Amino acid sequence: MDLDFSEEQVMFRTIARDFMAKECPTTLVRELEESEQGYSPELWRKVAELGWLGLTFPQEYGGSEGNWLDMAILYDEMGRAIFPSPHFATVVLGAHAILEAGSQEQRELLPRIAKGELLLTLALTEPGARYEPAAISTRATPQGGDYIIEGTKLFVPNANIADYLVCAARTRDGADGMTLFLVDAHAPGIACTPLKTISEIGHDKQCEVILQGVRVPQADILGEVHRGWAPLSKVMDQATVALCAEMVGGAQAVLEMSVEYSKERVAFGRPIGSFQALQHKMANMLIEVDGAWLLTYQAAWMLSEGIPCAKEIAMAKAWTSEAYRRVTADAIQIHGAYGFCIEVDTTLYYRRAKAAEFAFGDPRFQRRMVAQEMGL
Amino acid sequence: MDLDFSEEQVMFRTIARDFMAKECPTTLVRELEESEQGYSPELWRKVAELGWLGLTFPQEYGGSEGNWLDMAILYDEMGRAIFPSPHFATVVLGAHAILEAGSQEQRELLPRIAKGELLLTLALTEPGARYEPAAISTRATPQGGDYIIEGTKLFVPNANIADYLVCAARTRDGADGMTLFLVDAHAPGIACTPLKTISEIGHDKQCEVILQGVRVPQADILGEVHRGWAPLSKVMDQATVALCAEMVGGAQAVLEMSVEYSKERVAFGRPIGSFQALQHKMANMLIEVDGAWLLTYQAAWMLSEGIPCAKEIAMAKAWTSEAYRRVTADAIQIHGAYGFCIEVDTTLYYRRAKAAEFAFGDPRFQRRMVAQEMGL
Amino acid sequence: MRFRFTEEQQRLRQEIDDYFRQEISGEFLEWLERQREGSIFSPESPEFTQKLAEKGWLGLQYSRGFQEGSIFEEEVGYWRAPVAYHNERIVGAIVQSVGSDEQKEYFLPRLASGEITIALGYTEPGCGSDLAALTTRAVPDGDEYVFNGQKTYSSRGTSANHAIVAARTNTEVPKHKGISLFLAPLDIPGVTIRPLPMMGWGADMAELFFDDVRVPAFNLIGERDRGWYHLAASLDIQRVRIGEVGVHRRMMEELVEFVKETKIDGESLSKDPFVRDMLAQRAIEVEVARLFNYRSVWAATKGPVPPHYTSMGTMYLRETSQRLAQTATEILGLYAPLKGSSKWARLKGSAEASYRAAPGYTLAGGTSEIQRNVIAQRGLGLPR
Amino acid sequence: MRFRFTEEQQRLRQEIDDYFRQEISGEFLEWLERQREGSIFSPESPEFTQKLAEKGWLGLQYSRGFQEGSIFEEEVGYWRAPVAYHNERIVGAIVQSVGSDEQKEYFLPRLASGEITIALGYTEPGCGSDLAALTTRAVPDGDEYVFNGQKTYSSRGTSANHAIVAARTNTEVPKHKGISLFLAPLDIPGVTIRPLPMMGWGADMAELFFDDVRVPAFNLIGERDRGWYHLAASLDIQRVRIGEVGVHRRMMEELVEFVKETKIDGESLSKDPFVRDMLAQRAIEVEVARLFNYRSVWAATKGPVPPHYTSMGTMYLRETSQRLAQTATEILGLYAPLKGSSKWARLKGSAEASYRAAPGYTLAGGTSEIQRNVIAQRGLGLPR
Repeated sequence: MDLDFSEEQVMFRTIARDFMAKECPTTLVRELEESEQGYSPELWRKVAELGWLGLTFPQEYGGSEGNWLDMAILYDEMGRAIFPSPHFATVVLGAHAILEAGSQEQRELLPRIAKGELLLTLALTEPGARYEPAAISTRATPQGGDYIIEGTKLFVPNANIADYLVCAARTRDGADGMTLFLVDAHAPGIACTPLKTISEIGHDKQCEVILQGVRVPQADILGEVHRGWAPLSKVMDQATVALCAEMVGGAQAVLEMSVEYSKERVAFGRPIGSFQALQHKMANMLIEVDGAWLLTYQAAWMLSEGIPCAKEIAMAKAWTSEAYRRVTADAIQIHGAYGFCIEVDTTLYYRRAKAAEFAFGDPRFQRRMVAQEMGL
Repeated sequence: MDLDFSEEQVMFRTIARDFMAKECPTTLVRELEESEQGYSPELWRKVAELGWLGLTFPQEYGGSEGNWLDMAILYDEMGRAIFPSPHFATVVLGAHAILEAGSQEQRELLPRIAKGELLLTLALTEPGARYEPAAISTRATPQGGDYIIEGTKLFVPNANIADYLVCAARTRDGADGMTLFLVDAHAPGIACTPLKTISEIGHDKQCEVILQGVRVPQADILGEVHRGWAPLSKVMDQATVALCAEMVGGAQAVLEMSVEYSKERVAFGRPIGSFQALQHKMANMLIEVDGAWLLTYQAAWMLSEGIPCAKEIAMAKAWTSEAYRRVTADAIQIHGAYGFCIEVDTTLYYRRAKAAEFAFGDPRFQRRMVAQEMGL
Repeated sequence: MRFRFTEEQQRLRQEIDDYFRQEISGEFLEWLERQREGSIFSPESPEFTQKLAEKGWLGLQYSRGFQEGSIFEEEVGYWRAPVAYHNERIVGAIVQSVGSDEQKEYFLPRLASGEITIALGYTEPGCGSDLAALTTRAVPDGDEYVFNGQKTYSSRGTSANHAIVAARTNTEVPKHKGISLFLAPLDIPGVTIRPLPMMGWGADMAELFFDDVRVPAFNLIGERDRGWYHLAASLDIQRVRIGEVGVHRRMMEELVEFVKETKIDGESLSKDPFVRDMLAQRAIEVEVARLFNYRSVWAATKGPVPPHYTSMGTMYLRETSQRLAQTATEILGLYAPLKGSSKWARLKGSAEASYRAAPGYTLAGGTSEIQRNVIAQRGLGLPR
Repeated sequence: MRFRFTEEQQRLRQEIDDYFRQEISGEFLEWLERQREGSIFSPESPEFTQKLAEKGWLGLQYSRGFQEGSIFEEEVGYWRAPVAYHNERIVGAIVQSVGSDEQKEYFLPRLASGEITIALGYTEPGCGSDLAALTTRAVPDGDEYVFNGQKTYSSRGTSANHAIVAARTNTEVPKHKGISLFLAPLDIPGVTIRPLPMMGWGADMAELFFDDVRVPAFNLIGERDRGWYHLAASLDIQRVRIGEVGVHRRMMEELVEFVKETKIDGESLSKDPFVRDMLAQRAIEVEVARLFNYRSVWAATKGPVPPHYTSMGTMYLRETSQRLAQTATEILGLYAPLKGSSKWARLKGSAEASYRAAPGYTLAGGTSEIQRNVIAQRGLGLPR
């Protein structure tokens, strides 16, 4: 057992944290949440320059060959700062789908992604709202040498600004009939409508994407026909770990805010942090947060090492989404009415935690996965 | 809304509480738990003299025509004192099965029960361990004018001292094929073995009862053939309320013990009851206990008024068994290591709560009933 | 013992229920739903309030009793009727118990008619739960008092025309002994109101600034310097939350309806064992919250309500509201975060709105921590 | 970063595992199960302990490191091996860090060989969690100390041949500054041992009475009057609960096995969605408890362990044990209360035994309340 980061990782974390602190104050987060695009092209350029878009890409595609532990560190820091960007949709979902399943030709998009020139997303979920092959009813029907895609995708992150959609569509019936397509987001027949939701920060900004008679050339199939679920599963596993790391950072941040506030705020002649009820609440929060940290970095480490970790990922997501939800609620309770004002940051994290709870499987779903992995 | 007891009820409660305090110290409870019989014939006589066996019987059968609210008050006090007796098995289960379904002739047993001359019990559950018609596989087969009963009953309270068993047996297949029999507990073919369990106080003392070729005359059918489930359901409803009241009394007692102890016990120079962590724990205990009280007495009142209350009873049992379990565990935590010594009374209540949790349906079962009653 | 209402009370409930069912419908209901969008609070309609006042229902707790008043409030909550009553009830109770005859004559009918509406002016930036630490001054000058100071988290601060203000009238004595209560108009010179939006609570809350505000001495309610005690005595009434009991009842009904109607893969959501179990558990908690609050109502009809009754009632109800909001989101899954204005929204977005509003439930009217202190110290007699 | 053990460590685990699998079987296993009946504790077997000592496994944490020692302890817990190590590890660590060379030479091998077995003599009837309030006196007299006083809740008090005793050697100074630690034999004149049975913990606990007991000065461990600080410094080691991590692992395996094998109405219990959900949730908690404890082990290999690491590890693990016991009873339903000796018992009665033992988990070795204080104050820096 060795729970220390390497020196390089510590340095990377420091750079990331400093960058966020300097470039991404929560005033900006609030502005971007209200904006139509939901991200800052200027910040996006800077992030590209730092090499964070190609962090996990092979060198030949303009990447720095980082692993999922590095990615977790980055997401931890982005979560702490509530960094609003299409990084998750573009890199973790879109680019990694190409890395998992893409042809040599398709991979040529990667350097442009790394440079920040292209935005991607994954159009997976539908009104059925589950992360299972059976829940995909969008159809791709061969016509000439092309496919015609028809269907409605829902809860698609950042589709409103994406250049390409990685779109999951059914090419035949049955569990094993799903194909991934790389679709030009501006192709005729695509209508994208942003959804109003509890949190519209970064990848929480979701869209309805309706595809009507969208023509996609055969060359834009990502991976094998009918065999889309296998690479998609890997992408979802990785995305789940990134999401967990992001939640860990957010949870850690609100815990620190609560501790600081309760040391300073005085009531009944004492700092409120000296009251045992609040001390024990914060002790519980630390257990939630440290548990989330350990489970998440364990999963990230296993991903990095190529060790099978479906159970560990499901454990991490189940625990971490509950932890994030509870810790953000507790933080408001500790801050009192002040922490409940919409202009105070605690409310940003609270709303974000609710969005993250359901993304890529809620705790009940994850526990179902855990049970399955336990042989039940 | 009126949550006051009547003057008579207050008086009855006082008498019951004083009697228990005087006649049933916990030293006696521990003795009786270790004894083979599990009850004190001497105390039983006294209870009979007080009229508590016939409390709810019609006057013509030696009863005092009390209602289920009166019964709840009695059980509340018995629970508080952990009164070890076969009252539950004999009166609530046995006698009330006769009252619900018995013929004029069978009811002639009631005066003898009221006088304390006869002990009864209900032989319902089996190794299938559920409170549902389908879980009854003991068979009663007609032979000549009699029935022959074959099967194994499990978790039968106080069967080792009972004179009669009210035995549920299948007379035909399907949900509607259960018949109640009044069986002489000493009839040939009956073998009764007490079970070693976490609590063997009073009706927690359970037995295995094996019936092999037990011959029962037709005249000893209780109610109609095949139609035993309806009266049995009523008996189970009533028994559940009595059990809840008993738990309420026990929970109230351990809460009071905890409050007293924490006022007196000093640590770090202060009574431990002044520490906020313990104050909040006890505040939560009060919510559990008062919630249990309100739900239980509501159900008892509705039973008394003849208002349908399947939902309210299920709610009371679900809440009260969880409350009792948690409150007894909390009481030990508050008492510290002292409260965990087997000679200290907190452990008696703690063990008892676990037995009560599963009797007549555990919380999950009860919530299933609630959901059903909600139209789900 | 009787766990139900008398027949007469049940007739009253039926009458109110029928009235709301008829009135809160059609275009009016649509208007209400538009107004409520994104917030858990019903809007207020002065016209509608006036109608209820004419029916005599706003003053029910004085004319017929606290149980009857509570029945009305439960129905208001259930029907999400556009009428506020909570602050008026608190102030009415204080005027009733410690006001002069002239004050009763002036204020009570106007409170009952909805002519006077009330914001709460208790806490201040430096106080939080430690209310007695307040510093807003009220200095006598002729037959007026001159106010200077700031109030915060004033509920209905943006809409009411009066505020009940706790101000310091004596600085020479211990903090609890120098506070007085005023029923101050808000439309007078020197008062500045700044909205203080809380998450999911709309623009109801405000900060109130008093800058040499002159309030007639007539508006001092009760004894000078005894305001803390008047306030404490009224807490039993303040913390009875029967209206929210009605809100719970409605939410449960809507959730049950929703899971019965909604199918996943052809199977009704109501067949999902976890959905059934969660809803049953919430139903039990809602029932306990209802009983705790009606216990307080019952106690109020007999004399002073034990303080821990209302602390238990408020706190348990509010924590149940939070669990209910969480359960609603769990049932909706990926749909939960959608706001009511979205075409894909389920349950008109009420899960999202409730979840956003939920943290405030255990802050407003006393934090859960303070309530548990009260339960332990006043209810169980544990040492401070 | 590495969340797994090195290959060498894994080989060690495999070796231990193989040994236990082979040795703890057949008649010996049956004997063990008879001994354990009704208690959660494994018996101790001096012969078996001797075998392990010969393999060098009892002193692993000194010979090879804390991670290796922990691997051994996890396997002991998993296999319910009849060997105690916890108190010996604590005392060994204290001797190791503050003992004289002579003391190390005398005590360490005897602790590692199981020749000296240890009871804890810390708390007293008047102390509870406030350990520093202890009043047992140790007065120097020549090259001996004379003990008078009483210890309580002494774990292994009925079976060990020595006790680590905290006694007051100076009454003139503040309470924390006048305590010394002794490693006292228990088979000497003046010592009276009275068993103090705890629910479900068998007869392990005792009260120890000292009546003019004379202990050689050689047995004073560390500096006189600095015992409190020696003890505090050893808490990081005391509170690492890797053995119980192994116990959890075994319980989870047995529960999973049980629900897969058990059918109700022809349907395996493992298909019940609530059973699956509960077991998955417990598995997650068990995993977090494991990680917390191994984090402490890892920290110990680098330097002093942050006190809140071990408080979190102990407390979260123990509360998980309680939930695990509860879950086991919920799965068994009406069968849960049956003791292991009953022919109808399921899981050899382990659910009943664990549930009875469960309250002690969050009392022994520091109550959950004290642990949360430590986490808040030492881990988060909150003011006292």
